[in-house]
Amino acid sequence: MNRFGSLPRRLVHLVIVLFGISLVTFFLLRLIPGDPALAILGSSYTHQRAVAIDNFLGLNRPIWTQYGLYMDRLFHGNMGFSFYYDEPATTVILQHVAPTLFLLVYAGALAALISFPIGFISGLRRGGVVDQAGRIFFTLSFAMPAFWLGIIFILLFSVHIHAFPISGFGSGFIGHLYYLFLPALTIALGFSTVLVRSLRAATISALQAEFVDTARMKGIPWRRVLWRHVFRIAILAVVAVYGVNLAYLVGGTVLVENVFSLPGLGTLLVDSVNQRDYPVVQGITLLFAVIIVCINLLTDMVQAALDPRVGQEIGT
Amino acid sequence: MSTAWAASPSELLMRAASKAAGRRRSVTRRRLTLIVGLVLLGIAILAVFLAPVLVSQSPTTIDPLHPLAPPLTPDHLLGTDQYGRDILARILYGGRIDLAIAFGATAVTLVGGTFYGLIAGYIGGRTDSVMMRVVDLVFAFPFLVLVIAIIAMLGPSIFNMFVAIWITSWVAYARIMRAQTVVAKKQQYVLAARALGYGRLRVMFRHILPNTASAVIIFSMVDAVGNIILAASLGFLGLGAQPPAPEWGTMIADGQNYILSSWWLVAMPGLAVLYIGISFALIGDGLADLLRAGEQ
Amino acid sequence: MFRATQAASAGVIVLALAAAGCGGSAATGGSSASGAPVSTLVIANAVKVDTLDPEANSVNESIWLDQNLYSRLLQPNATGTGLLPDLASSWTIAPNGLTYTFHLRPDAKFSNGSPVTANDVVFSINRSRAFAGGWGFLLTAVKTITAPDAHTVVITLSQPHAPLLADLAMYAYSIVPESLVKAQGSAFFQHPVGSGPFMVTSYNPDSEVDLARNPYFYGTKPKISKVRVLIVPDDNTRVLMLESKKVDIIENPPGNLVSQIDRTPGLSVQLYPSTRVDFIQLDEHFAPFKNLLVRQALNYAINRKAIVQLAYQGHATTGASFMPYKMKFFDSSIAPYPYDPAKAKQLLAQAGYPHGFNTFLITVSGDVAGQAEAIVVKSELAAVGINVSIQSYELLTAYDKEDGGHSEMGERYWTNDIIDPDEVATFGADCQGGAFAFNSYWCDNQVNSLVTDARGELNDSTRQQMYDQIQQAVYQQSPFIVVDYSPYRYGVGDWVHGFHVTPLGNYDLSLETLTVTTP
Amino acid sequence: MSGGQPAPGAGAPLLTVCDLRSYLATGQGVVRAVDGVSLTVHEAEVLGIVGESGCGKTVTCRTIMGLMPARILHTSGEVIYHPRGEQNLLDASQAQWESLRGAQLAMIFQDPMTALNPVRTVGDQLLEAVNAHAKLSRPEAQARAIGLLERVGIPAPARRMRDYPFQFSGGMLQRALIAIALASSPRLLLADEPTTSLDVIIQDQILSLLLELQQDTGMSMILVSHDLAVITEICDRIVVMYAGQVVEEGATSDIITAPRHPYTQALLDALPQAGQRGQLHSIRGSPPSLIDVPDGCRFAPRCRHVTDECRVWETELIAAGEREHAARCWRLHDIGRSQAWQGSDSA
Repeated sequence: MNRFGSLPRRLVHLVIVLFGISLVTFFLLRLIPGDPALAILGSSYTHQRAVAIDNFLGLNRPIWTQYGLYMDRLFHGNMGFSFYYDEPATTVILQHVAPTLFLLVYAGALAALISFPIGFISGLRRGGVVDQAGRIFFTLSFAMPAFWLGIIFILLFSVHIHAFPISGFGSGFIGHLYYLFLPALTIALGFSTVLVRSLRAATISALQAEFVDTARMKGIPWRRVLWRHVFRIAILAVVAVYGVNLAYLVGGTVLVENVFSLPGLGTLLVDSVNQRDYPVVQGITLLFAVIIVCINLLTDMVQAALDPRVGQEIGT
Repeated sequence: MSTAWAASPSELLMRAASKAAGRRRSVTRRRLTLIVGLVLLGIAILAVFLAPVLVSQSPTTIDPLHPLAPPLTPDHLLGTDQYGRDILARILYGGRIDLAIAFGATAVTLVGGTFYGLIAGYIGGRTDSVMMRVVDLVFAFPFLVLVIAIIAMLGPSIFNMFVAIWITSWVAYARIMRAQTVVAKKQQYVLAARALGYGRLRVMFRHILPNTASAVIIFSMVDAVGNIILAASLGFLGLGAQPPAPEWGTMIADGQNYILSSWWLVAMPGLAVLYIGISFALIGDGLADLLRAGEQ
Repeated sequence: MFRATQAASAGVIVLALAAAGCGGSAATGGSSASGAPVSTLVIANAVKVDTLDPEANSVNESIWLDQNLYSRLLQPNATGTGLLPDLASSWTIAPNGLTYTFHLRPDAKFSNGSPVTANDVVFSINRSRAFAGGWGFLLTAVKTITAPDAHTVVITLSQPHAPLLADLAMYAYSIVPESLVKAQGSAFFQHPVGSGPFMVTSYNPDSEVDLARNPYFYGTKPKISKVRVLIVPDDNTRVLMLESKKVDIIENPPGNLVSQIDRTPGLSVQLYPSTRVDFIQLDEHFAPFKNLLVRQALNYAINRKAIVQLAYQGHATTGASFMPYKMKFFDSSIAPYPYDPAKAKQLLAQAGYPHGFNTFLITVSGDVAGQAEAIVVKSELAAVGINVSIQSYELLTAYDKEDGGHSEMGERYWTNDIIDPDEVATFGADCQGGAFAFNSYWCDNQVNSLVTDARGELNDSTRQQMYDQIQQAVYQQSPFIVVDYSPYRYGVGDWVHGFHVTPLGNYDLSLETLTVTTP
Repeated sequence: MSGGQPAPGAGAPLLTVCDLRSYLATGQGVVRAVDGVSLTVHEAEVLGIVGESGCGKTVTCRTIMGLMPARILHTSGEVIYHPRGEQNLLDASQAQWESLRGAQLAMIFQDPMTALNPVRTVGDQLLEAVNAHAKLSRPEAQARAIGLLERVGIPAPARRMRDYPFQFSGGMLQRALIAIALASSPRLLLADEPTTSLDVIIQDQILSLLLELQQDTGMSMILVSHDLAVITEICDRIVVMYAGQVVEEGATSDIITAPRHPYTQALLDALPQAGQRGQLHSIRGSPPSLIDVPDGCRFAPRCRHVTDECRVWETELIAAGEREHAARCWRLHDIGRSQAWQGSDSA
């Protein structure tokens, strides 16, 4: 039974979604008042200079020809030239991909590291110390805006304790881990709230399942029953929640990126929208869409791998 | 950013697998969290509507003589902001907007998203696939570009902030509801209802919805808090409530500039958000236990 | 909105921050001036670099960075009121003012060792003139630019153009090596070769740009060997970095933290006069603003001191003339309109608006000083019966609404790009100058002709009189309300000696002489 | 299917339960699910426990296996597993329980659909049992597992090892569970209503499989069911439970031919006979609540021979014939042995 038989269909869906997004972004951007010439000329804006810039950037052509040109170039992998950076949009985006992707994966790992043990133990010993403390802490961390938490971490860990750098991306893998620890932790805490809660509920349900008694009946040690039966099926429920929330995060790291001065995609996206740098915004939007859809696909695959019963429903 | 909490098909199947008796915690214990949450929220709603009684200052009159007064200065319990406006007054009056956001924005996305997901899940086949592609599209769309575009076109105002939230947040509900409906569709009680010849609408709304609404309702509690924080993010991007209207999110956003010199500008509205966040979380937990117990 | 210089916003837990509330407690022990000399200067900028191509720059921070990499024929002096020789050691102007001959320094070399030739100069100027939407319009009067020999450049004009020298001192006309730019195209500007005091060693525009001393620099050899320019958009983060001595200089610390930084031992906020003029744009398409009496009433109704106090914590100068206050030909005899609400009410009544009128003020969201100004203006105009509703938009949406001729009041500001007043006069006073007199659509033919004549007038004293007349006329007619002149703000550690910013904002001159010691 | 064995095997006692009490805490109050149960299982003997649902038979089984639900409030009494000496299992340590379960005692459950982990293959879960008490190499374990599946009658065992529980039918799952239970060749198998959730034909196959395995391995078995017909067919001895107590025990033949406790008699009357016409017999009323247990004999409210004393006096098990036939009814002798199998009057 090929569990991923529906993969080609999912890829078709991906293409449709990407096409839709490129269409919506293209026209949405042009509906926003203020055009790129305004951004470039700023306070010394004159109409003649604006017209010269529009011609140079090809914005004076009818909108449908612009869209046609854009899609044709996109088909050949060329996202156009950034208005602001005076470089191809692809190079600009690639320069900013590393911090955001690294931050996302790092935050995802930290969130898992934090929430899996706490969620599982809270489920095993309901009402225990871990359960109560976890519940209070994560309610607080959820209700706090991420950028506020970020500033507190900087004040505590960078200014007073000098444990971590205030900003920047660092160099080399270890450098990244060290520099991005605080931003990743900031994101991970908010993210963990949901994970802890769903893992706790799943563990409680799993403990009451009859196959746990069957497993105990075999005489295998309780620790192994917990690990290979209870945790295995409890984690399953968390995979879907993990995927959905990680995807949600993709567009949302800008606030933390700004507080920690990380030159990531989020900051670039907001700046580019402010600058009306259409090619870069369109490029990032597509990149985000691809990442989000891949995360969803990956989540479904992991879920299908872990839970054979869900395998059949992948197709829809 | 608000987070989505989707119950996946596997969790539902597993829950059906565990046929053990109800949990040991007595029912009163469960209801306690719900009651405490509701009481806290009630106090907040009362305080917000009795604002004119509770505090004499108006939230918008500026007093250039003593801006940034620290908390506990005479007749400014929580201090004043950078324009000398009383922070306590702004929090109470601002609460009206933020509670409206928490309820107003969430209610619409809850109803809209749930119906969308219910229809998509129940009809299935090609329509479901198309509807879910629309959901994927909105979901995969960077939320920031959408919000900035919407508010830039419609102009920044509180109502337009609602519109921005409506357009972007219904997707999570649609996704959760669809997943639930797809599973519920195969349950006996639905097959039985259809066997009795009930109309499609009746099956959907009288049978599937009541049994699957719990996950969506629980999520709406989480989403409500998320929407308030969303207001803070919009304020942070400068797209939130217009000056001089008081709104917690924008107060936090503006206050951040003064975080090192006068921390209370950011702390006070932040605590207000925290307070509402906690009350919603408690309600969410209480509801989750009650509804889940009912479902088993 | 997400303005480059304005901070992000965040809430905070009371207890966690109580400790921090008492200001920069993080500063380590005071340092004596005699600390050991350090060879690297670290500056934290608020805005990322857009490009190092002088013709395409549109971000101030990038422009100021460029000045360290490239040199020009001439360069503005420290006070921004005169010009110093740069590549051109001397120049002669023909009596009819139509031919300028520049003699280049024979010893000028690019940072790769190759000499700077007249052809490079001609190529660079022509390249920038041709750039679409660039600064070519300043040199419309230029007919030909030729290089008779390797060290002489001759420029001929179609008509006298007084600001020519100031135009050539502008960043857009920096000199780049012709051969390399032609060979590498836009890639050249990823690691450019210039003839300025410094050269780029590593360039990533969003996080850090490192400069090193240019070994072949013909001018005074800088004492520091390296400059690290960090990009830190968040205001609070920049202040924290200065307080924890991780950086030597930070750009544009937020107004409300100025006093706190000054209180911190070893740190201070330097205020450098700038060419920035904050004004409120009045669009004459809105009937009341067509009426001079209404415009003058607005001037009397606004308390400029209150705005300076609330928006800039007192660190700004109340505005009078529309021209920046630290430049040539500025008429210091003009005094700001006094705050006289009674007179304002009387003028309004005379103008036929005894009960005032309703209007709206466009501001840029996220601009802390702008919001403060808007709130003061709203409450003060309310006192005279004018009901102002504040509309705050994201930066470009605000500009779009203000430039389109369908706005009423709007918060704007102007900064000079050259030290000559011709630019500000063309944009602000001459309605045919391309910007409709700061989008006020106010037109006065007498003023228009004065601006054009002044552009061609070579005699400084007559030029001074002309600009005095222009400033008086604009002051009287008040097509827009000049509010204040706000300075550049830099947070500087006292272990940095000799850092100075000219009114145009560039600090390349001071970097040549500046020294740094251990904090 | 042939009748039960004529006479109980004379094997030595394997497991003795003495005055077992197990009280559960629920929302409504404390439920005295098992209220003083004593029984003994001998070597190679099939003991049947029969009773209506809620009479405590499942809790008894789970207590013997140490798989009590989390809500247990109080457990007392003794469970002695003779091969391991006189130690009371209720005080056994975790390690001791783990050495007993699978190797000595094993259990199969009522609903096979939920008794196996849905996300792991059946083979995986079987190998887990096979390796629990034996150090086998991978191929040896694999072979043993496939052998077990064949032994319990699952076709194409090698392929089915890789399938998941939801790809099995109810009957096949129960067979797999039996294979898992027998993986470490236990000496006592507890079968808690193994066929209740299966349809009749499969039920018959599973029961004959269990009997066949029991006779082959010579292990003892406790078969729990609410279906007296199933119990009388297979078991050597029968224990009848009612409202948390044993009300009658004895050899199957004695119980069938001479039931001495009114409840047992009523149960036998309620059995529909092939070709029987007319009204089926049923027992009036319903089992008492185990929270506020009535005084005297718990069956009094539904007993045909009830007297006032019955509502006051509660008696222990009284000897009622050979082969330790006993019943908990002090009017035992008055009712007498005449109540033949075909009771005449209806309830």
